[in-house]
Amino acid sequence: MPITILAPRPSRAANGPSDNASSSDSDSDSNGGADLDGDLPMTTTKPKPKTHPSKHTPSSFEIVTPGETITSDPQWMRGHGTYLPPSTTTIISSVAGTVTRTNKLLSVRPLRARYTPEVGDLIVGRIVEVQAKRWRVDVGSTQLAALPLSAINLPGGILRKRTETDELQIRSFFAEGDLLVAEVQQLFGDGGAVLHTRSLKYGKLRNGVFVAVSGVGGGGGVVRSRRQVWTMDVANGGGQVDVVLGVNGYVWISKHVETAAEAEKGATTTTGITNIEESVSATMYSSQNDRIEVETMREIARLRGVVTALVENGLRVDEDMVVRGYHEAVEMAMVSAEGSDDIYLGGERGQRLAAVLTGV
Amino acid sequence: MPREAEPSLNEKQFVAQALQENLRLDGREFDQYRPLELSFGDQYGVADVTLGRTRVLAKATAEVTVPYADRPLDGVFTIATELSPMASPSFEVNRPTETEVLLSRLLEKTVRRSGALDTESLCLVAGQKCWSVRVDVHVLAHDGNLIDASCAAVVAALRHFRKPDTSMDAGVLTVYTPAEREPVPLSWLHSPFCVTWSFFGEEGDIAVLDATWLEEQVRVGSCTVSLNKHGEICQIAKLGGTPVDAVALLQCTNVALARVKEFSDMLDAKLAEDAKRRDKGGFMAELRAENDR
Amino acid sequence: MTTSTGPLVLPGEALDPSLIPSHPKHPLRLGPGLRHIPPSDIVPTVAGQLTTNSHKNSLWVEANSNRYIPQQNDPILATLLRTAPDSYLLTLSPHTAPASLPHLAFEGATKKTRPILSPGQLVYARVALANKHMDPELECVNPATGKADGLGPITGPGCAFDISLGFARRLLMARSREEGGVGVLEMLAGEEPGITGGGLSFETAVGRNGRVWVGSESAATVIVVGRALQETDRNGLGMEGQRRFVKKLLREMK
Amino acid sequence: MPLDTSTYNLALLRVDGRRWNELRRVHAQIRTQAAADGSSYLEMGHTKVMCVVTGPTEPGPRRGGAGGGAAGGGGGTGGTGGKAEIVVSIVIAGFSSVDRKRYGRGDKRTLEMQSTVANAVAASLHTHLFPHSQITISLHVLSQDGSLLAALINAATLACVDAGIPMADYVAACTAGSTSTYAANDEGADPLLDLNHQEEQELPGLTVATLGDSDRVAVLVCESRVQVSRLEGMLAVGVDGCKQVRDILDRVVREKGRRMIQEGTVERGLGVNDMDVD
Amino acid sequence: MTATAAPEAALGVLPRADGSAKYSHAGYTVTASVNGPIEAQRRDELASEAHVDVIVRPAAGVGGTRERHLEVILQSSLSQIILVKNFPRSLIQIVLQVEDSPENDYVNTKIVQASLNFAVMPALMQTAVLALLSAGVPMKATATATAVAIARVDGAKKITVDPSPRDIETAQSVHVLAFTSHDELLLAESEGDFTIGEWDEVYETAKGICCRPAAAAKEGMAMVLDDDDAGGTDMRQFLRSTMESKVAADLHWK
Repeated sequence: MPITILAPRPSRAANGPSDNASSSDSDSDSNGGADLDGDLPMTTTKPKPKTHPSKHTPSSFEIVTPGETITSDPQWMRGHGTYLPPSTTTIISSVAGTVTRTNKLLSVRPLRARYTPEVGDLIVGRIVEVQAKRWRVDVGSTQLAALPLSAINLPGGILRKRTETDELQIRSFFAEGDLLVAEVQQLFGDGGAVLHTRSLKYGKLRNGVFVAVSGVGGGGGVVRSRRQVWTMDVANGGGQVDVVLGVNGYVWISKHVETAAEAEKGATTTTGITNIEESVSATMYSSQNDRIEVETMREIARLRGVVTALVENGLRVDEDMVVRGYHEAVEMAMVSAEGSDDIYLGGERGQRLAAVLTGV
Repeated sequence: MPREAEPSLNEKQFVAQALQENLRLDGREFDQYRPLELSFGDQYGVADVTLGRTRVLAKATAEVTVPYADRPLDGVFTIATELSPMASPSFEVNRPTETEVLLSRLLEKTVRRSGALDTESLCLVAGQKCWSVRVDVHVLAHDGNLIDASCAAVVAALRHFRKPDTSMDAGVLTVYTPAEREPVPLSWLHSPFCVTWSFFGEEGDIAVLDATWLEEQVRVGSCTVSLNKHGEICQIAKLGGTPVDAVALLQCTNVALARVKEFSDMLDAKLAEDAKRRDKGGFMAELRAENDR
Repeated sequence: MTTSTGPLVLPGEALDPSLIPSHPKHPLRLGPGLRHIPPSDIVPTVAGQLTTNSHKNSLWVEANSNRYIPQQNDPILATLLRTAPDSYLLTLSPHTAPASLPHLAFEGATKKTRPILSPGQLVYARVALANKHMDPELECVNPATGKADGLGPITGPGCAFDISLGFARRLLMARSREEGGVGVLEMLAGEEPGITGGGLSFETAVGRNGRVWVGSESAATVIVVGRALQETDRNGLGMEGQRRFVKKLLREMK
Repeated sequence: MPLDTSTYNLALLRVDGRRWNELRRVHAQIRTQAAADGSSYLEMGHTKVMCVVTGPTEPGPRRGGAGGGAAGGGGGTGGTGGKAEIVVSIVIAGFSSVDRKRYGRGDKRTLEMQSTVANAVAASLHTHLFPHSQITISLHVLSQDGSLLAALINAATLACVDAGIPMADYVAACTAGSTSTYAANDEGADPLLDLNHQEEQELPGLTVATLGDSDRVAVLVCESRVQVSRLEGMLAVGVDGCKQVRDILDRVVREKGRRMIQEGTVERGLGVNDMDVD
Repeated sequence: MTATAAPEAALGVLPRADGSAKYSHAGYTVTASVNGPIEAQRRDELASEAHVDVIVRPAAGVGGTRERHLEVILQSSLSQIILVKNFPRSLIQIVLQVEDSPENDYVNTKIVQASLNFAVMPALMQTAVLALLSAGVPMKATATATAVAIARVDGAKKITVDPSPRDIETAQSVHVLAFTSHDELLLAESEGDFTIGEWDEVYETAKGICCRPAAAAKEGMAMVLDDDDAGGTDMRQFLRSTMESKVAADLHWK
């Protein structure tokens, strides 16, 4: 029989500041908790009455867990993350998470779950399958999203009608493995999403790196906020860098190029809309990267490091955090030995970064 | 491979609804088996079990081999279950399906691990020679409840089986051919049988015995209980499925015990009958042996 | 009776010319179980009873089997497998390639208004196209009249039962009782004198693919009818046998 | 005479010093793999397993029917099925037991456990919410000391909770045994809770999994010969053990949730009894 | 049990298969199931004809090369008589389960690597044909098969039909021949050493058994032969009468 001797660990206070979601030392904590349970002599003659902490403490620090009754008051309606046992009015939680309330609708937001699409979400996705009239796109959801051929900007003008030739050369727009930024246009009954890229700020992605952070909630992640896409000036002569935070937890960081979107702004005054389209369509679906200077690459990498550090330390990922994080990172690099070339933000450095950010 | 055809929605709904009204498609009671028929082949150790439209053939055989190094005093005993496309085209040769794995595991636990066959008696020369007894289970037709039928077939085949007689004199082992000496039966300790319950309904509160294939496709869970007539549980398997109230499960076990007693009486009767039938045959065999010498 | 039954034939046997009907006007029509080897040989392909109809000048081999092979205009009872972009895919018999039923092949169906069917749904349809090189095509509407003629998705309480193809043919005969020798339905419906407790109310839909649908509000009725049909088919009950079995069933129902 | 029962009769203590109704130390964590959708690590005594859940996801163009039990009820008809298919794979490390046995892919016992775990969690998970998709549960056995199946089920449940897959309730499992041998019909025999390896070898026992703290049994596996009369006692103790295990698992999840809220990674929700105001 | 029993056959013994037959002769008992035409798997799908899949399963032990060999032989010869062109891209699956083979009382058989005796071939062939007929699979012709052994007993040549395992041990050569109902040689497999002359004799003997002109056929199949009679049962007559009873049962309602 395998023998392992576990050194007795002191059970520490539940909420140490450096006590992080995924850091190793947090183990001992839940360990301490469970240790107790394990060692209690449990009488099986009569089952111990189950006590939900929430019963005594109205504190909203508490979460509900699967099978827990939220309310049996018929005035409430059940939302996501809850269910009603057949022929009852008791609303029971089906996930572990926090209860939210909109009017009479009770739902439970899971601590972590895969991304659930909502109309209007800006997402970053990857083409996994090319079909006759549409693409199947991995958006980190429970199902593949669909991008109809009719929902993309075709070269030669948004308003142009889709033709058979387009269907035949569908791969020339997006092929398997291509990354794109798009918006959720509509949802099917079964939760499947339909995307569109019918705007010049959407479309194929080039000139950058892809980072996947887990979905909404748990262990940090991208949260829906007013700005998911921005362009920022980076330090050390890196020029400008675009950051796209897909709501689905897919992130894209790339060298900023004069995008059609900006061209469009000027367009209204100068040239007619149509020949912009021409200029657009030239580059729109190319999978060729432009030349990227070393400085830019380094700063892109640094930004990527910031995002992962945020996630590793269970912090939310939004514009504010990323930008602040980035500047901190630059500072940290300055003081470090290798100077600005030092872009490593893993492990202990990441934690320091996180500490600084949360400290503020 | 062509998947097993799913029953239509209409059928599923109807079966479920009918059960709610205490009705089964073939007009049986919930705890009623289809007519179980058992027949033995011309040779020893061949048992053919039909349960309604389900049909299983089991054949037992024996040969002399070397015992496993780690258990020199035991013989070898194996139960082989391979579902051929004969049962249903959705079964492929040597590509075990879940059904097949679970079936063979159940037989293994019910017959082998429960020590129904005294494997020590199969040992001839410790660590050198022993009998290897093998049962091949052939599912000829699959209309539900393979497990109970197969188990009955295996037990019947083994109890009907005769292995060649042997003798040890001066450390020399002689294995007599059937012509020289009448083969001898195995040393058999107890006869376990499987009884499979199928559960239906939201809460799995409807329990039904000996489900047909259609019923098996609609059921929400099942529980197989293996017992012998002395009231010893050899194995219980409720492998997931809709949760069923613990008390209900206990009742299922008690009903199962009654069924098992019926089965073993039936088997004993059949064996006696068959023995009578071949008494003459055995005598003939002796004669033939004489003539040929 | 213009149909006359000939001897048993086995695949590949030469037919006695005298058995082949010769009609002045009509061309000779070959039914199932026969093939024509040019120039003039007619050879059975299955074992069965050679049957001729001098009136229609037709000739076929009467036999029973279990595996349905789609024939044009056969009414069939199919199970919906899944939905394709512009048609439904249905199974006619287990382990065979699915048949397609266009979304528009329903009564009054248009791009906008087409019946939405879920997987597993039973559909009573007609074989519109059967060709050994293609998967069969079905329709739930009479292309001539645009009417459904009772075809379409099957709804309401009831169950489908498997029967042999031969029995399905007998049920589908215009006068199934006289020609097909199936009386259970009438008996159960109480149209047979001397059978008490009949008068059950139920409806049936017979598919050439060896499936029969029995619909009724009462589950008990459905089961009794279904058992009567299957018993008659599997144990080859004659009229008397059927009568006896039906009586037994009705007694059990009490 | 089984070593275990002999000592037991004297001091009413088991080989490892537990009383008849004591669980071994249960230690569990969730969110052990950052990259996974859901993950857990669970110890029941010296039995240690870890679990990673992927999904629900829609398998890509070429759907490889990965080895393992598909969810029961004739469900798991991938693609066409109206509900998620559950695929379980169990890897038993060679070093997990004393005899460094190699467990091949085709090992029937492992396959059986795979389908058992799959069907057990399928009974609780709301798979109908995820059409066309697949939930992959990978379990790794690091150390074996009895009650393996129970540990696997518990770990799988925790990982599914962590993955945020909706479920009716926890599926919690544990084992129960009896001090009587099958031959003896002694009424005096005591039931035992949570068997370790040694006890499993020597005594009749069974594995039970129940749904939440109801008395409804999802899994009941007995692989040893035992008198019918013993069953009731063992089942009762087992079911009760499951309730204790459920509480332990539940506490693990709550602990995690509370910390995450305090760290601000998750916005606070309403306390449960804020419901009743207004 | 003894190698001299008259052949016996039962059709439709497996309720759920499309066609099935149980056949016992010369101590061999074989059950066959036929399913098809059904959907073929991609890998063995033929564009223009049906793929005939034959699976031989020994009564005990795992099948080995001997079984695979038998399967190949049967597959090629059965594909000859089945109208495969009628069902392109489909599969006709024949599973042959050996239930009983004559035991040699003088040897204790090894089982784990079951190697089926060569002489089981006719039984397999015959069962397959019967099952195909009962499934109503269209065929060009029927077939009959038999086994013949040549032994040298003190110089004198001795031809044995349906040899027992004992005969085969002592025999010089063993031959399996099958003929279609058109008297064409469908299959000829030989083991052991023999002269052309001997083979011709074998051929004549076998043909005598398999293709006895219907006229010469003795009534009924009850006739029993004993070892010395080189004649053997008239297989074709046997086939016919078996089918007659089957068809009669199917069409009892007429």
